[in-house]
Amino acid sequence: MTRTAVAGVLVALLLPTGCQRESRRFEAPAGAVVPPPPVRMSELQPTVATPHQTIAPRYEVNARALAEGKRLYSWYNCNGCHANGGGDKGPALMDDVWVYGSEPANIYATIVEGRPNGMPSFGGHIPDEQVWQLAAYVRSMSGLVPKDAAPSRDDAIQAKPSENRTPPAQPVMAAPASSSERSQ
Amino acid sequence: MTAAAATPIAVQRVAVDAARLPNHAFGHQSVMWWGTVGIMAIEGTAFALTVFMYFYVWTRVDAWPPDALPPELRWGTLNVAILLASVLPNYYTKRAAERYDLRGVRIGMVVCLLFGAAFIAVRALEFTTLNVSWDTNAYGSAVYLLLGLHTTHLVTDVADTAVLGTLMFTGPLDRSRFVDVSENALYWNFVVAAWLPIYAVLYLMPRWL
Amino acid sequence: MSADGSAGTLAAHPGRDRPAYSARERYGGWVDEPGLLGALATIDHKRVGVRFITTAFGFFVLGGLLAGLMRLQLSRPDSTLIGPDLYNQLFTVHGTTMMFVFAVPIMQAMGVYFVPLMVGARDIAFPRMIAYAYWVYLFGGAMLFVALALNIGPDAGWFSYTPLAGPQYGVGKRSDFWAQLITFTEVSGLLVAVSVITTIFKLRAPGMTLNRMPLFVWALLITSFMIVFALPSVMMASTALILDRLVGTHFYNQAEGGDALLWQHLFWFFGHPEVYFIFLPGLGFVSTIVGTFSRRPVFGYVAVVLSMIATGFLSFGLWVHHMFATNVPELGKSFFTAASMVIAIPTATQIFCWIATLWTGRIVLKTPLLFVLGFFFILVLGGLTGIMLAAVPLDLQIHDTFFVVAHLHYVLIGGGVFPLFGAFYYWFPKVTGRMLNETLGRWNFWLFFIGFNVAFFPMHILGLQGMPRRVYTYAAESGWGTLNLISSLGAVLIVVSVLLFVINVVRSRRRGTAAGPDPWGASTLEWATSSPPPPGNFHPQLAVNGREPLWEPDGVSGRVDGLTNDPPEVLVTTLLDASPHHRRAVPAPTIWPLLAAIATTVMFVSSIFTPWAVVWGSIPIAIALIAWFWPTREEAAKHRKRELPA
Amino acid sequence: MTGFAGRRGGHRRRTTRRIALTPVVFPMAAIAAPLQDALQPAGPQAGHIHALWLLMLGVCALVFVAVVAALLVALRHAPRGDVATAADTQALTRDESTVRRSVGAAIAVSVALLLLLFGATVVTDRALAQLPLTDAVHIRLTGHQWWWEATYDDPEPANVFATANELHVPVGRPVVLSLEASDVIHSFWVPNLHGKKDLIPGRTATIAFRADAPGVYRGQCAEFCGYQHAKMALLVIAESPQQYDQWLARSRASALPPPDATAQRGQQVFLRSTCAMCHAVGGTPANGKHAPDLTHVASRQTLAAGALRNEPAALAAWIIDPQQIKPGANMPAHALAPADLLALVAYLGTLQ
Repeated sequence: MTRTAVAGVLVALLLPTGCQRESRRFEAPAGAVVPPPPVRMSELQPTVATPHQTIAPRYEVNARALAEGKRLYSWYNCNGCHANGGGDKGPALMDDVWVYGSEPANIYATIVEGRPNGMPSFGGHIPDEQVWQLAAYVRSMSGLVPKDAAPSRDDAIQAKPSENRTPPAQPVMAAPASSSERSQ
Repeated sequence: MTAAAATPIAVQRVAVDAARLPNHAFGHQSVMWWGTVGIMAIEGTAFALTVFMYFYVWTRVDAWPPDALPPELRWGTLNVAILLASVLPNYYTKRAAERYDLRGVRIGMVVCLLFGAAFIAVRALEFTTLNVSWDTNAYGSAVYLLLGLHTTHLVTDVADTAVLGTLMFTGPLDRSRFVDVSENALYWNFVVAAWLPIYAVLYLMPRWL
Repeated sequence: MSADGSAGTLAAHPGRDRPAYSARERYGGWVDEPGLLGALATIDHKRVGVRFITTAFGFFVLGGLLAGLMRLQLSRPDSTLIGPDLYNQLFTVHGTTMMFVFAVPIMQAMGVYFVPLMVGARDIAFPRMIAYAYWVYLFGGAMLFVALALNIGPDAGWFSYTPLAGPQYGVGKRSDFWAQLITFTEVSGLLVAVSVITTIFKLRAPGMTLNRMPLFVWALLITSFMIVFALPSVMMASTALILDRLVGTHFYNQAEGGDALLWQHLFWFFGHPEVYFIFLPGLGFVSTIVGTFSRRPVFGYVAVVLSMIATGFLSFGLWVHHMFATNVPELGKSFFTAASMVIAIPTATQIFCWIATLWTGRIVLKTPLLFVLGFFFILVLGGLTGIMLAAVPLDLQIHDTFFVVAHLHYVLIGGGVFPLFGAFYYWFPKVTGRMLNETLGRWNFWLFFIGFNVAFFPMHILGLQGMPRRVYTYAAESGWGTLNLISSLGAVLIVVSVLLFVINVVRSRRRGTAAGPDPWGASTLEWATSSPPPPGNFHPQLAVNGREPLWEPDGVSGRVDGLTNDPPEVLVTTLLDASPHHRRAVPAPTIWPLLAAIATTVMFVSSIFTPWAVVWGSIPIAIALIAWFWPTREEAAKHRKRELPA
Repeated sequence: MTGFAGRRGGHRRRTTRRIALTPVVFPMAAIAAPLQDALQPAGPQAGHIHALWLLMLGVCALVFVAVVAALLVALRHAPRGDVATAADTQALTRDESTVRRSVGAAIAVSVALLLLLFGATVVTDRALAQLPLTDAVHIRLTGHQWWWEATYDDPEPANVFATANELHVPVGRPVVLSLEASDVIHSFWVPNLHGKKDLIPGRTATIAFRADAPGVYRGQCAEFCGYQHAKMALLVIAESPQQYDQWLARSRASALPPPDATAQRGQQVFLRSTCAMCHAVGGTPANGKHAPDLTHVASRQTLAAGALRNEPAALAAWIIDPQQIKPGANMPAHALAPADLLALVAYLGTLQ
């Protein structure tokens, strides 16, 4: 009797967060079923139509998507230029400054199309699903995703407080900074 | 008669007449004492294990303390002094309680409370002079866990003293409440006794190891 | 007598259509208010105990159903019925439930109900604490299954090894829920342990010296001491884990001076004794049942007691045998091998003593004894495979395989659950006043016994054939299909058998034959009061003069006068020889333990999401505890009335 | 590995649905299922343990039978009573010396047997520690979620090479594995050759064994390591020294350039799609370090850490959607056009 009551209350409390945060989506994204165009044989990168915003939130609130994004961030060597978010050859990602927009779709476009001053285009090299995961993770670096879904610290040398402890930094738009300014 | 019926085997012979016995007792004869000692055993084990974790980390790194200065001595040492001093009013309170000396208990508990408050204040300063943060490395984590654990006991016992002290002023009272006072004093001795080894680990080990 | 029996029933089950005043008159302050509020406020160790036992059994059924799902998935190779994500949650929650939420709590719950009765006390020590412990336990267990229902079920195994359960690889909040569940069960288990120890040391009936205590009471005493010293270990471990995950400490981060093995040491330093928290009370049940059903005192009382104490000590010296596959120094290994083998001796001693008891006794072959005989068969087998696992080289082959799954179920179900079912059949009449049905009982036993062996024996072979634990599927060409199918079929039998038991309980509670105070002609004090016992247990309390009070001619030396029911008073006796020392008034029923438990639950669950919950969450707890502690004027007045003139 | 027939069929159906692969008939392989059984030792280490097992089994069976027999005799011997039977309270005072003696004897026997078993354990431990390690093969084995990376050490840096999920070892020569983990704890276990050894992040463990009989021995991760703990297998292929040396030579060489147009396109697909982000192929720009080295993938018996047999349809199915086969694995699904997929599979097929 009491147990069911308590269970009820807890369900009510957790239902909104629980499922979305915890779901693990292993199955292939819808794209895989429809045969896509052949792999490009040139480095020229056509502008991709920015997919509509609604996909993004699905990744923002999902712990596994964010964790995957974090893994890929190093696997795909994003830290080669952006370091652990502090920035190096590439701009910092953990601050509030956004050159090409802070919306997931902007980040998606940046990764897929590439940007001047050295950001290569990963279109075709990184599957859509993973680009979205990366975009979500990049936002978590400046605290723009729910704390309860954001990644905790890695089992590695401590570089900076983990994403789930990063205070949100209100995005501000800024002009591209020259690499010299950046490296300070 | 009706009562006797609840125990099917009818017993005529009276083995014990409890009416002649007191309705409370001090020290290890009292049930409260065993409760307090039980809790002390549990928390003592917890302290011991945390110290074990501290030294386990020590075996894993070459320099000690790893990339950090040892905690600064002043506040921690001051706290040793305060705690040792607090043993006296604490002892006085215990004795007063066992004499049912309400006035003595009131004075004693107020003094103990002041000591507790002072200790908590200094403890707050202690946290600022550890020279390490819980997320610096495993050493920092162990230091914070150890100090945090002891602080928790400190705060709970001071709160406990405050409540009991208030009761001593407002009532309602009966003599068995003096047993609670004496057990509360016992628990404070445990908090003191626990602090000395923890102080040695936190403040002296980083300098000796 | 029957009137008192029914009065007891009335107090134990409120809302029956009987006038409450009759009970009030007889038992004064021992009686709860009628109705829901009275039920929520009760601190009667019998009502709380029954709740405790029922709840734990409910979790046993839930955990068993999860196991059923796992057997369903494994019954054929390459099964895609259940994916890895769900399967990992299933076996984690199954293990966590059975170890933390069923086995240990139900053993303690049996203690909460029966220890005061068996030592002839009118109440348990710290009854309000017991009520609080129950509520915390209930909410904690409920939280685990709510989490599972919300797909937040822990999925890193009941042992929750880091780094898999750590901040980087334990994605989401699943392991945090696991860590907090541990904290819940900690709090509950430790409080019950302290209360049981105090009851046994200070509330025994006059004349019940230590060497006259029933063997079950000894078992609970030793278990409670082990709990006091072992549980803090997993408490610190899980606290460090949730700190790593939530605020970025580095206890288990090898890159910052931490170590994954630190977790394993802390966990198994608790985890191995835990097996004996489950096993020792089981031995207590066996001693009780063997004695009663062979119509003689258990042979070798002292040997049995010393064996249990030895087991208690040794169980702290063999945790590393769970870690032989990690690099532990060779010398250490042979020490832990020796310890793990030596611990077989005390158990063997007890088994020989029981066989001797049966041999020289007059056997009454009722269901409780049947379950004990089943215990012999299964536990001995499990113990022997335990010796195999203690040998480092052999352990390297069978560790973490289905061989271990078989072994641990033989030990825990054989050593814990079979005696427990025996105890259910044995004490059901005491708790309800009615007998369980004997025919159903025999079906219950044989189905369980056969089903168990069919389900778990093949796992030994599977393990040797190379099937690791915790796999959600296996390939057809591994050749493990047939044995797995057989095992799954055995599981079906177990389910049926447990179902029969539930039916038996439900039918017998209402329509079972009336038991009377002592249906088995047993010797211990709980049978000296009516079934079910009235509020306050004994009116009057009895003084004893022997180890088997109800068997020996002058086993009961007389009665205790001068204890009032209003305020309800218990007699406090001395530690060793239980001579009367003073009276103690027990507190009145109150709703505050429940409210404190709710506040505690809010804090624990919130702290999964924000560390600050520990700060603001403790304020309502403090308020509840103060209200709980603060005496009322009438209470104080009553106490003053009972004081001796200074 | 005939058991894979049904599963292969499954893949064929899926792939035909996905991409217009004309069903191909594969010859049933004549390889026997690899051994994974602690009871069939194929080397000294597993042999010693097996001997200990037989002793333990014997002694324990004996004890079990004795105890159960004693119990049954007791049940037959003792008279029946009922709950009304007066309890035999004299037993509290009576001197039951016969019973005490027999119980004492039983305990003494148990102690003796335990000492025997303990002795046997120590002896076996010694024997395991004394495996001669002269001219041992040294391999670094790293556990990843959920595959095995093997690096064959060699004094000559150019000769060091990496492979995955498949160890080749020479029969009769000792093998020393140094074990590490890159993420969570795994455990190396090839029952026919030796017991387990854990791979723990931040620590290095070693295990030494020897295969005395040629054959394919299957091992499986034995410490729960996450979603695909069940499908993290590796094969140890024990072969004659000559075969082993040939294999070494083949493995040290980098991949040959693609022989035909299809394979060339396949290589382009490999380099320009996601593959090259994680996988390495010796002799090409692809040098990803996060996934199995594919330089000689075609020469391996299995794919995806033993989850699949290594043949084109299975490979195609794996590339298109690994999550169907190993849900939770780190390899993403790849939306490839049919032609690209065929080319890619063909190219990987040339990496002998």
